[in-house]
Amino acid sequence: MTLEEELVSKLKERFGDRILEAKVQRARRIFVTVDRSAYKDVIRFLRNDVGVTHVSTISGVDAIDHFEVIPHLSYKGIVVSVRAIVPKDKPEIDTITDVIPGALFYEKEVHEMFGIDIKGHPDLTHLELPDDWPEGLYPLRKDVKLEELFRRITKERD
Amino acid sequence: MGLVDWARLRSPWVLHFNTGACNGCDIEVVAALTPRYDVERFGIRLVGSPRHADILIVTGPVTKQVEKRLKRVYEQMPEPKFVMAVGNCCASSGAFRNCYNVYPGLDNVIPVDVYVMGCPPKPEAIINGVVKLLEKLKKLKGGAS
Amino acid sequence: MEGEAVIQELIDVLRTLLFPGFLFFVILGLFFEWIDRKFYAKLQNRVGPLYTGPWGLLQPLADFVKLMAKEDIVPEGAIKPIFSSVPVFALALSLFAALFLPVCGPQGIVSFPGDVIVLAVVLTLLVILVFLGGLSPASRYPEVGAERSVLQLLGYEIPLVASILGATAMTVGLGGSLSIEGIVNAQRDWWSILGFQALGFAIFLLAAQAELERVPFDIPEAETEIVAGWTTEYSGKKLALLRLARDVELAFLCGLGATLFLGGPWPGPLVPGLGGAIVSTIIFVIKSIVVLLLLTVIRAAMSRLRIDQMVNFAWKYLVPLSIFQLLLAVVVAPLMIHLLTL
Amino acid sequence: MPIFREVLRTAPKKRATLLYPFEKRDVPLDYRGRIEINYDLCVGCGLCVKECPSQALELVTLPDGKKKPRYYVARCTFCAQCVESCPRNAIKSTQIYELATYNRKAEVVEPCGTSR
Amino acid sequence: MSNIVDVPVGPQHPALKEPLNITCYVDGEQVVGAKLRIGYNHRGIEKAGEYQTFIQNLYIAERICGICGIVHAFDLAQATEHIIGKEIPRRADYLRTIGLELNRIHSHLLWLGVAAHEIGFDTLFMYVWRDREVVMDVIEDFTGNRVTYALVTIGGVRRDLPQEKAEKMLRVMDALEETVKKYKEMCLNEKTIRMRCDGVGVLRKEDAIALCAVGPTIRASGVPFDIRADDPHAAYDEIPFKVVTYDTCDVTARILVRIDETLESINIVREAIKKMPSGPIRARLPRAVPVGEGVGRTEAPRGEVIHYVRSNGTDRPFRWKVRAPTLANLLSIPVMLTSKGDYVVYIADVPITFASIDPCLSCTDRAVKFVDVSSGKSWVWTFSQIKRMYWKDKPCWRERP
Ligand code: SF4
Ligand code: SF4
Ligand code: SF4
Ligand code: SF4
Ligand code: SF4
Ligand code: SF4
Ligand code: SF4
Ligand code: SF4
Repeated sequence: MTLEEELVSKLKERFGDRILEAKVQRARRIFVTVDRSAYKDVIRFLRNDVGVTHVSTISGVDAIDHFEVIPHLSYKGIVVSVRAIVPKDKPEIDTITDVIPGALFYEKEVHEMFGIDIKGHPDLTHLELPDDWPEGLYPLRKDVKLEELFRRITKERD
Repeated sequence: MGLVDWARLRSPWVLHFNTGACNGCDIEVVAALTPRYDVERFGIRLVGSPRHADILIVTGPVTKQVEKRLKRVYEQMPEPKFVMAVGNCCASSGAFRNCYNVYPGLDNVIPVDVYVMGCPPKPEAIINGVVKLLEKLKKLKGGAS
Repeated sequence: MEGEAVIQELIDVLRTLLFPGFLFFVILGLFFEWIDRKFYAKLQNRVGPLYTGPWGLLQPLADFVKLMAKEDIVPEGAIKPIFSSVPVFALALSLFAALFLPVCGPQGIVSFPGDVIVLAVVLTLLVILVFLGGLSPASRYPEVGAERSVLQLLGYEIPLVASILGATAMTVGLGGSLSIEGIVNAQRDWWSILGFQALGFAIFLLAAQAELERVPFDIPEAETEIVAGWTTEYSGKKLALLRLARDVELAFLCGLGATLFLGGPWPGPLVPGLGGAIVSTIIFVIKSIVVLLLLTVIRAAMSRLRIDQMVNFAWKYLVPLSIFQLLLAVVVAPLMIHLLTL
Repeated sequence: MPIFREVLRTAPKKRATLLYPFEKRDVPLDYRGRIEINYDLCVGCGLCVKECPSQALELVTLPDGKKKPRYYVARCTFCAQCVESCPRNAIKSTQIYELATYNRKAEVVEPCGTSR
Repeated sequence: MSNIVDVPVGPQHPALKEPLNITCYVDGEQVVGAKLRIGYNHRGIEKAGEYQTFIQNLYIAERICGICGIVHAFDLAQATEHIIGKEIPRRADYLRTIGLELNRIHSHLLWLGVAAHEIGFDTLFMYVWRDREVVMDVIEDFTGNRVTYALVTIGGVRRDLPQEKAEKMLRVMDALEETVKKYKEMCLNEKTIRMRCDGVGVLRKEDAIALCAVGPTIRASGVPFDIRADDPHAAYDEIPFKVVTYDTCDVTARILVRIDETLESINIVREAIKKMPSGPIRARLPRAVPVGEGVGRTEAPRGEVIHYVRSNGTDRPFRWKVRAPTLANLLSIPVMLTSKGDYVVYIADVPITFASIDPCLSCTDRAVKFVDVSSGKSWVWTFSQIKRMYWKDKPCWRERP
């Protein structure tokens, strides 16, 4: 059994149904989908019991009918992408900064770009957007169209 | 040509301002100062204070956040002053046309005298741009006097 | 009788204004800036100014003229009288200092016993001007630059004066007076630098570099740190005058080095006798250029010190060394000479 | 102080400087400079327009009804993607890199061959 | 003079960088904590990416940054190829490797020069940049431009490396090796450099790991974390190379890691040219990418770059996420700037520490905000004022403890 498969089976064994989907895409790439409630436990398990220390980044995705928050963890060269499903009507998720401190900036980014509330995050100010950015405008949401951003942020184009 | 015009053409001091460039043009501007190209030959000096500068070299698409500071630097420069836009993203936002946080060209913010096209332009092309700017200056003077 | 006095007066005025006075030193200053830039570029494998006049010779002039013609902005909130007068005073002071140099004979235009002391005072005054110039625009970078120059002054002032006095002491030891003329004439057949003054010369070079605020002591102007230091807010004419003052000061300090340690206009140990005015001038300028080139090498081969490191260095090494060499010059050298001549 | 040695060693060396406007280095033959469109070969398929990353090409309809790309030099990123995209090899990269202009809006190549 | 000064415009300089704000918490002359604010260079590339085709995105990716541009283009291509699920020709892998390593060489040399300029050592800056020009020539010869390579495309590379160009490249590498060795010698023996870098900006191993530092920053803390070795992409699985680590964890270590890596890169380029198989350089892949997602990782000169791409079956990405290495390293800055036990950070160490991670957003706005922890007062200083402050508090004739 390869290292990748071993990791997947470990996760399945530990979390059972709370892992919605787990697949090895190719060498050194694993995608795991978890329920929002299990998200932090999975990260904690990976950190404490498997020995994952490095989070490369956290991708937020607006998948039209829900949001996804995907931390990409790195373990012995394997990228483990843990996908948490976040419903649109209640966009919030637990922070993982207390488990992996390196996630600080990435969670901020998810917050400002998608408007997902990160519960327990120590400092949810803007990371990249300017301070006078319009309240409630989350540029990477799919319902925010590029034309609207142009109109609101910079002047007409030639 | 008067003494002053002669001096002006031979002592262009430049100030470099990055308005959100990808660094590509910046390293080429810096490279133009280093031994291979050595723009000091033309009397060009890179200065740090807007008060000492004759030419403002701007690189990068103008991002929303930088607009105010750019205007302030421009206002601080003493007359006569010139602006040179280096790189196509400075001229017209180039590859960043679809980015919401940039202006479509430097001339939306401050007047521009010469554009150096390229992405990034070679240091030679930047020198060429300076030469063009000086030519423009010469003509301006010729017309006036 | 009457007529002769008038003519003498006229000659003196001309000497002061044209040669070897103000005009000469302004031109020399611009010329030295060119040498400095060219040689600096050479050391960096570049060419430096090239197209302004032959080999870029007129580059400093072009810079000067251009700045003179540029808009002159007085920043808001500046203390105007001080801000505007500093450049004029700086230029006047450095030109005044230059009058003391023995360019075309063993005597400067101004010469009297004790003039060496006056020179040391003038050098300090120049730094005070920098301080005023930096404080007056009420802007942050110049302020920092100004404070730094004074801090720096604390470090190099003593070595500078000590090295000047060391050179003077030789003459006193030989029965001369405390004047430049005395120092120059004492080196008639033996340059100071070849004797006990080699150390003094080295100290003088470093201190001069600091006085001129050049690498490694360009802390008050550190471009990557505080834009252009105390000159940040100056533009147009005022900047032109400031830069010219700097150039004259550069020429003056190089000339001073040549005077104190390289025998001024004296042709050298092997060729006794003083040439005419023209020959003397040429010899003097060549010697100054040698000093200038040494200063440029220092500038090229060092990195900027931090202000604390600079002051540290000055107090730990420069000051003790300069006092040591002063002792050497005052006590040991005359003793030796005395013994030798016995 | 190794740098002292280095500095003194450099002094007598020949300059590393290229006296640019008077001396020029050869540009590699396949340099990606300004592009050149051969409108005789172009069939107006629009592929180049579709894949240009900076909208430097725009399809216009000529009076005779044919479609051809118009080229805005000041928007181009000189990536030569269009050279690759064109099925008729109508576009070439040139070695031209000295592209300074006073008016960016004038730097447009019109399909009829004239510049605006 | 009042303590509160407004934020300055900052030196408009050969500012190779994007701006940033640091807030330092000080107690007397010691820094006891720091906070960062970035984002003045935000352009909104990720959003634009969703409106452009994959091919177009390759070029905008390259322009996320001109210094390690090819890395971003390569990474996007790699992630996309993972979605498509087809292997690309081996020769393309080797050509990509050469491109990536040339990029690393030029970037590290560039940094060395800028660092020298930073401490007022303009001559060294001039020398380094002069010698860097030959690398730029090689790159231009190979890719058609000095800075933006436009080399990588989805499915392979766009240009081949003919024999004579490869030979020229090898000659340049040999000459460069000598030069870089000389610079290493110089940095090790130049007293002023050592004075300002030894024991400064320490990032302990545990902290580096916890804060997910990447690249030379974490390797200078003794952790052999290098994507090229851990997660081999391009042709790194077939080319032997050493992962350079130093364990003094300070600024000197970061300088040495970069210089040694440059030497290592020179070897990789040679090796890659030698081992490169013949064959096609690209596979024709469909323009419309099938539904799926992919993660690409690459070791850029400054550390790990990661791209996440999601496709919904069209020729435009549904989501494209980029993380550049500097963002990962910024988090370590507050730790390096926090005194702890024996390790004392002086205010004067702030600038050099900051420069040591090779931030691409350093100098344009180099103001630091200070908050006094005991009184709660806050004010802003430039880096230069810090140095002055440092002097005031420490009489010059006393050595630093
Ligand atoms: S013109 Fe091109 S290389 Fe220059 S800054 Fe813009 S994107 Fe970068
Ligand atoms: S070279 Fe690139 S940017 Fe220029 S027109 Fe062609 S595809 Fe567009
Ligand atoms: S791709 Fe070629 S044939 Fe098609 S429009 Fe462009 S230039 Fe013409
Ligand atoms: S054969 Fe070539 S030119 Fe003709 S339609 Fe097909 S791709 Fe276009
Ligand atoms: S200039 Fe050329 S492209 Fe424009 S309308 Fe006339 S024919 Fe058409
Ligand atoms: S950090 Fe220093 S070297 Fe870099 S651009 Fe700013 S001032 Fe220049
Ligand atoms: S990469 Fe990130 S920081 Fe850069 S422009 Fe895109 S969203 Fe902004
Ligand atoms: S880390 Fe620096 S060099 Fe790399 S992409 Fe970002 S800004 Fe560019």
